Amino acid sequence: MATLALWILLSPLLAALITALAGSRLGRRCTHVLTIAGVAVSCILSFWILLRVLVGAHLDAPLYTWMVSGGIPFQIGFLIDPLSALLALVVTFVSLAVHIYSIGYMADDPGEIRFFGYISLFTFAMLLLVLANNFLQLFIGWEGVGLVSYLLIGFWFEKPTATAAALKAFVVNRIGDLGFILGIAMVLHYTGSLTYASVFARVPALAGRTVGLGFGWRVPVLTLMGLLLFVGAMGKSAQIPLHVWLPDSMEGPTPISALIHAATMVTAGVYLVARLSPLYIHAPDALGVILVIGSLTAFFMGILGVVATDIKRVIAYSTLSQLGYMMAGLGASAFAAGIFHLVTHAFFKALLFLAAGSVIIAMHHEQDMRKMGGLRKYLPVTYVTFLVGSLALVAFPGFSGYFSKDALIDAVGQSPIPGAAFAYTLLLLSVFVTALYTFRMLFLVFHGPERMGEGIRAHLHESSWVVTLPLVMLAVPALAVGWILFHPLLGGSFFGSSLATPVGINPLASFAHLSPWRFFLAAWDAPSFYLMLAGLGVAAYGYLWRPEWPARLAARIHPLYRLLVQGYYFDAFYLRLGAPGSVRLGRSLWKWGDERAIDGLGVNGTASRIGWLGALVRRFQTGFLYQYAFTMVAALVVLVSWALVRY
Amino acid sequence: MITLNDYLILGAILFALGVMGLFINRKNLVVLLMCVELILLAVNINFVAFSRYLMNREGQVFVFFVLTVAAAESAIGLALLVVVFRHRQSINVQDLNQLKG
Amino acid sequence: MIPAWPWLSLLIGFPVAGGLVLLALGSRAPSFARSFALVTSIVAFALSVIVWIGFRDGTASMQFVERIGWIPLLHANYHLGIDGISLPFLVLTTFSTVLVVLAGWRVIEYKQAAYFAAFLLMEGFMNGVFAALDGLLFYFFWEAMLIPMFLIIGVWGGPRRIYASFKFFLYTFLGSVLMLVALIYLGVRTGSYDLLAFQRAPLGLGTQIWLFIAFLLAFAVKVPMWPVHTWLPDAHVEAPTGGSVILAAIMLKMGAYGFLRLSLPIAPDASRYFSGLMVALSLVAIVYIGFVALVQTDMKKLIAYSSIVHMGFVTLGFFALFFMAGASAIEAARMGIQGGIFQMISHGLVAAALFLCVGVLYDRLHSRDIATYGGVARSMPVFGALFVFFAMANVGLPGTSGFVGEFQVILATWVANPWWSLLAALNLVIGAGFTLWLIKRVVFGPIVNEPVAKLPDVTVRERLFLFLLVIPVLLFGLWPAPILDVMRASVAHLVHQALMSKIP
Amino acid sequence: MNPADWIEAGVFWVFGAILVVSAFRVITVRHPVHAALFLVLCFFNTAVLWILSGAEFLGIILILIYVGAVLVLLLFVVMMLDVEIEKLREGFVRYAPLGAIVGLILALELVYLFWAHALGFHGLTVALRVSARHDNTRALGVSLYRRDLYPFELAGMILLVGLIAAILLTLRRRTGIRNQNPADQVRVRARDRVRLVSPTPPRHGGPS
Amino acid sequence: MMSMTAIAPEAWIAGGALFVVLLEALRPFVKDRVLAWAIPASTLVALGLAAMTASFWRGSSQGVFFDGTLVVDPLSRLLVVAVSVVALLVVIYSVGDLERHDLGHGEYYALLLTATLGILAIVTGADVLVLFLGIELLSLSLYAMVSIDRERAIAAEAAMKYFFLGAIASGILLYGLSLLYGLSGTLSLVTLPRMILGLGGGDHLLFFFATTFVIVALAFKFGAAPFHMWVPDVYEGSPTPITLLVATIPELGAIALFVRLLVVGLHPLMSQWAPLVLGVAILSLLIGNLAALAQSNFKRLLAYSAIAHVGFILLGIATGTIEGEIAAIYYTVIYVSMTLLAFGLLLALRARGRDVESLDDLAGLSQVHPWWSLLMLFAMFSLAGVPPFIGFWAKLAILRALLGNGEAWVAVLAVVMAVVGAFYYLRVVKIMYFDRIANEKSVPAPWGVPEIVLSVNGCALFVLGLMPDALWQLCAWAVHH
Repeated sequence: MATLALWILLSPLLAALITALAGSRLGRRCTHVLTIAGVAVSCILSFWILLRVLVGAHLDAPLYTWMVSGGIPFQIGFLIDPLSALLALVVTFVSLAVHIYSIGYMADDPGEIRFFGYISLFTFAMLLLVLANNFLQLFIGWEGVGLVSYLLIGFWFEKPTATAAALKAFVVNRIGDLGFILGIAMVLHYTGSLTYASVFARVPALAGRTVGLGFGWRVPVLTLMGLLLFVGAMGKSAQIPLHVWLPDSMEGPTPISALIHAATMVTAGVYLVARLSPLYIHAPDALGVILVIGSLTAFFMGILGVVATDIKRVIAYSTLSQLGYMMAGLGASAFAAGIFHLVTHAFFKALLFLAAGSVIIAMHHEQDMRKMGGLRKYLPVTYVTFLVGSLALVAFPGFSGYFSKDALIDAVGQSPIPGAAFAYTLLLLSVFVTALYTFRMLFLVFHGPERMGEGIRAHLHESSWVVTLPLVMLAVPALAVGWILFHPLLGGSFFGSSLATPVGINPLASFAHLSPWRFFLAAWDAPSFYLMLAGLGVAAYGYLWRPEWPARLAARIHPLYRLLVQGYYFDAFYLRLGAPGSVRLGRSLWKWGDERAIDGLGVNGTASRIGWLGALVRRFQTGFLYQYAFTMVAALVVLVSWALVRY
Repeated sequence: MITLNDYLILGAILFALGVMGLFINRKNLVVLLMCVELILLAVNINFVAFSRYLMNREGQVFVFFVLTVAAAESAIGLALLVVVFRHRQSINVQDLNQLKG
Repeated sequence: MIPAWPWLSLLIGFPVAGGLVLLALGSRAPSFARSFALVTSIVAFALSVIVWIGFRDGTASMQFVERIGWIPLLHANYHLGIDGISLPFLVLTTFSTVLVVLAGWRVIEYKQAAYFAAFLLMEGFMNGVFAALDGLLFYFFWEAMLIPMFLIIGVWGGPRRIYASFKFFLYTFLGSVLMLVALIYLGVRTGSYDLLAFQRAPLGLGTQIWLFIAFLLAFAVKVPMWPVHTWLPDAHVEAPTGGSVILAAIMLKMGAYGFLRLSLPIAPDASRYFSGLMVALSLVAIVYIGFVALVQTDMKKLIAYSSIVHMGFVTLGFFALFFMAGASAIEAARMGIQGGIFQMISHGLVAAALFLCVGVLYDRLHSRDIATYGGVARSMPVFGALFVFFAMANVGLPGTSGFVGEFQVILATWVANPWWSLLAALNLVIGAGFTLWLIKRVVFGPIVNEPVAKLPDVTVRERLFLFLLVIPVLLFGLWPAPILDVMRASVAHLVHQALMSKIP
Repeated sequence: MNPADWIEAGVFWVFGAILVVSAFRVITVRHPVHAALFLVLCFFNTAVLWILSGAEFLGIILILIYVGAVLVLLLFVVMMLDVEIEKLREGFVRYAPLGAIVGLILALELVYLFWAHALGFHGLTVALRVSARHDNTRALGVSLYRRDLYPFELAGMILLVGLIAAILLTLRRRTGIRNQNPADQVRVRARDRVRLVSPTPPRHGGPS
Repeated sequence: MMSMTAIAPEAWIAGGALFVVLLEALRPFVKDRVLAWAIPASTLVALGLAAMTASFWRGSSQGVFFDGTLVVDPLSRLLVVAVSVVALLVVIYSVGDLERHDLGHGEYYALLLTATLGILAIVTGADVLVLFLGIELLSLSLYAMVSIDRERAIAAEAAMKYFFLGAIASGILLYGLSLLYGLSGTLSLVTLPRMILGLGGGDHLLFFFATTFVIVALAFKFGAAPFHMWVPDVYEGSPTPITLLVATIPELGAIALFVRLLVVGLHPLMSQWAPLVLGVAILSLLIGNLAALAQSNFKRLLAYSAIAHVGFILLGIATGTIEGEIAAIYYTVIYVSMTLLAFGLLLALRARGRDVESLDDLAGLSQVHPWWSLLMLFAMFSLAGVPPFIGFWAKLAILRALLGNGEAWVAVLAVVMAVVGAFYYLRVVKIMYFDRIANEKSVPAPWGVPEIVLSVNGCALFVLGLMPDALWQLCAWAVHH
């Protein structure tokens, strides 16, 4: 099975390498075939492995020794268990869909070949991350996906906004990585290993130990470790306050938004926390933080979706919100629910993005929803799939999102983790918000009056099959996957030991014997369903029946509206204070520290002072004989006097 | 009663006068030359006095050589004086300050 | 098994001889001169590879030892030998020289033969520094190296080359002469100049402190550590591309190498005494200089400052070990030092590559100003890709060699003090900031002006030397074990020495 | 104290006093010729003191050779150069008082040294008597030709140097004046008459 | 005839001087061209014979000759050979330039030989009297030589200053010697230490005074601060061949004086003179290096550099140890070889149509005369004390002596001043290599003996730098035995 796993990794990597080295010579077609074949092989193998895992296969083996440092071997290896196998399949499947979709979406882009190289490389890096059996490899993959994300956000590198967004994404992610790498350092320090298995084996022994952070401040080791690692997850999974890069990442091509910034990479943080569940169950404080941050993200980022006008930005905020859900689920120690939502979200969010991409293509790269409307009849396939995605997103009963999200909310409600009640409230409110922005988007784009220009309307038509096929490919799981996976995932039999069961109360316990059908029926009893309906109603009122109403509302609550439009001024804070502050600090250190103090006073100052002394000594040589003689005799007298005194 | 110290003090006074002369009279190169002669004279007085005190002839021999050297030195000094005078039409010490710094 | 030839002497003598031949040749046959230089540098590289092949891992003792009486009066010997710490640097030196020759192939027009001769001489001297086991011999090579570098900056440098060359020479010279005083003191005290004997000699704390200060001045300037780093940006900016490459790849390493060879083993107690200061300076270098790098408008200056940051990691890795406690202290200490050494090697490759990249641009537009460029990726796609690659290595992206050293140092430093680890890890953010901001402004964005639009992409020659660097950067990023294996035993020995008190 | 001592003391004090006074005059008189004459007086007095100390030969050659040759030469040069004395004397000198003070300090220190601190010498009389059998000149001669042969030869070289130097520096080779050299005239060749020279650039810093 | 064997080198040189004078006297009767060839040739022969007899013939005879006035020991053998060889090189380097400026008459050669003889007297003198006569022979010859070019006004000025200061220094020296004589009753360097020890180790105020006077005079002869004032003026004022002479051979004499008179003769008084010498040395280091920074005349720059180097040499003497003595001699020999090269190059460049006095005259030299500028670079880096050149080892020897004597702070000061000094040497290199002068063509001049010797001289700095031991051993041998 190790060979299979290796080939899962290698086939996209090889495709990427060949594309990078020889892509321009191979041509577009060849590149398409090559990369799609690469990821398809990967996908099929992932499926095969998942099947093998279902029958109990398990692999945790090193591939090679990366280095031995300080007596500790750092290895590259695979861990194939239900969690990684499932994620691998999701990644490769979405990636495959996006590959196919991109043939159409990127058809007339000069950088098309480069694009395919990148996404194949991304697939490789993501799989490296997912299949890792140790922190090091996880981190390598982690940074690898970050790199590709950077490259793809800045894919249209001639657009200053795109390169700025790319830079921002990388740097903000790096802030998360800062915590992550410190977390890894801590893990290594306390467990002496970076391999999951041995780390987890030693974790229970660490419970109750504390670490001193100076100034008499001691914190539990596992809490700190968990928090540091979570900082990494916050960066990658765009949790408040490190979320600012994700909306900007929409500067990249839409397939990328679907693949990287919705379905896979941003969920790496969720995967990380889930993967480390054996650690987190011993650090309830850390889980509490995760829970609170996750729910805050879910709620507040969702609200931003309500005011956004760019179709992709709405989906991006929605992604943020959903990531918050996942995190909250994990924080409630309902790890399986978090992963479940990750999986369903991967499908329906990718679907939404791709469908939005289809809209954007049709609209000739117009992304402002205020210039759309009534597209339903021009883009039937897109509309239907988009609708499926939307319903899944708002957790309409029966759609995949329903199963995962409502189960997740349920679990949070039952969680004993501190802060769970607060989180539960926020998550419920988010349901309303989710429905509001989702239907707002749906109505603005596909319903209502046609607000686009005449030139665009004339050319509106459904996209080609390479675009619609992936939509359908994704719509099916968006619809069905909830039914299929609900029981195995939440019932507990699927993940086995790959996700830890919390010590004490298990918030998922009630799902153990719940069938999807029963859960579907239970929708009518849950408050979330009515909140969702309320959202739908408000959206319908504001965007179908009384289109002038939202504007008036916005005018009335102008300060609040501005706050939302500005994304709570996070960006303003970072861009006005963070970045310029660093620049100003750097400049003053440079000009005052380096140039004035060290060079000016120290180096050149010394030099010029020595030069001044030289000139002084030189002036002493006046050229007059009597002065020379005087100096001699005076020196003689001084020496003689000194001798006299000394004697 | 004349002691060695009397001679030495005499020599010391002459030596100091010679040195002082360098500065008091420092404009005229010829007088500078004479001051040097004074210094040498002081030295010679020392040597002769020591020679007598030690009953040792080496001091006198030394004086002999000092006189020889002083003669040669004077010759060269005067010759240089002539050369300088030819260049500057002056033997003023203050005129010798092209080289400095 | 390779024959028992005086390989190290060959490594020193061969390039020097080649340099002398070139000097003698003068300006007679420029095209022959460069071919000759290339062949010489390649042969030297091959020699170093042979040494690598013949090197036995797993022992901390010196290998390829040569020892001939040199100055019997002083009991100084022509004593060469390498261990796992010096071996990688030898190879790095010879490798960099090949690159430098390639980089100067067409670009240098003024006195080409002399240019190559200077580099070959320097190569020999640098090999000498890494191979010397005699204090005087070490110093001899250490200083001799300054002359060609001074000339390289001064003769082939940029507009402010005179200021830069003088600053370079006098700064480093001042540092080194104090080291000389320390070495002579040790020589007088132990009766020989054998570095290994120095390492064994028991010394009181007071003596060690003075020795350490003297060494520190020499090495801190060379590394360079804050606050004696200001020569570096000037030297780098004004030096020709080849000069910058050697400065970054090898010269800076000498200082750190000196810490390993002299400071730590000879004055371990003083090292402990000063370790707080050293760590503080390292952290200042990482954070302070990181911010300074952020605001540079000159590409070379930016990379130069980034070098200081990276060298901060090196010194941090070397000196954090005195603060480690607990069961994993020894392991962490080894990891820190290994990380530091690996960081040096990686930085040697990456900084060299970045300087070569800047050189490629400079050769075309004769400007190092960031504002001159923008949108280079459009006109020079291959170059853009390579530049981004090396920038990523500079950022310390896993999978490139730049990651390995930083990773180990951060991991090891945690054991000493988590807060230091945090400060060091800040470079993840700041480093990414200044490097990628550079990339954003130079490589990406719209094409800013007509000259940039007309830039021709990298030539075959440029491709050659850049790809020559891609290979090790990637290889050692994906599989750093070979280098670490070579040095493991020596590092373990070094840690042992550093932690043992020498106070009699 | 016997009369001989008295005589000796008297001679020493008288001639010593004159010596000091005339030495003082040497450095203070306005005219260099006067200074030279005072210097001659100094030498005469010194010669007397030397003879008193039993160094007859030196005393005599001091007058015969030194005064007779060297100082006369000095006087000769002073008069020959015909310098404007007044110009040399005018103006106040910055270093003069300082120089005088330094000289004074030196004098005081030396006198103090010999007066108070010369422990080994204090109170010792100059004891050597001039005896009839003692021949100062002969003794010196023996010394010079035996023990001090090598220095003597060196002194000869010094005089040679003085000779060469004086000639080198003062002998004018007037290129403008035609000196007949019969030997040259006889041996002259065509290529000696016409020499092709390449112009040398003017040398730095050499006026006149 | 042991004495005659012993004095052979001096005899050759004295004979040479007389012979040259004789030849010069024949000028009206002999063709100029013959003399222009014969006079230097006989000078060279005399010097060569002196060197050879000193190194070979004298080997068999060691001891004291001429009733204790002349000593033949390893030190004198080494220095006699060195002086003769250096004088030989001086002649070889200068001959062309002298010819061009019509200074190459017998007077120059005669005075050069007498100056050499003076140094030999210093080197081999075992008696204070001989030392004094040697000093005077040397000094008087130099006074005359400095103003050998009578057309050169600054030369006359320099000679005048040199003369007066030298005369005062002689007076001071003699006064000190008279006190020494009076105290110890002897002038012989062999008996002097014994006599001083007999007087209770010289713990006497008069000894203080005497040594102070002697040191002042010796420091003057060596050109050490604050008795250095003549050095820059003489270096600058003299015609370059004379500067070459003044800067090289007398240094060998000066070190011999220090060794013979202070280190050996006044050894019991070491505790008294060592601090004085140290003070003078430090002051020389400071003044020499600092003043050199601001110079624009190359010869003047080298003059201040000479003062700084003298400071270094005196540091070795000031330690009072054998080690320091060896180091000082070693340093001096090396310093002289470097100075020879530097001034020799100036002369060679003048031969190539570049009149070099000011530093700016060297601008862009590397483009026009790559080889000469490379050699000049050797000289400069060697003077700065940078390996791989021999100048480094000279400094190392001194530092070693200092540290061996526990004077670490002095060592640190010395190296710091060496760094300051490096600045102006680098400046010379900078002017030659970094400043570019367009439109200047190389003036090809035929390669002759001087050029070859000069090249060997330059390469020797490098080769000796690689193998510094032999010369060092030689110096050690000269002192130890």
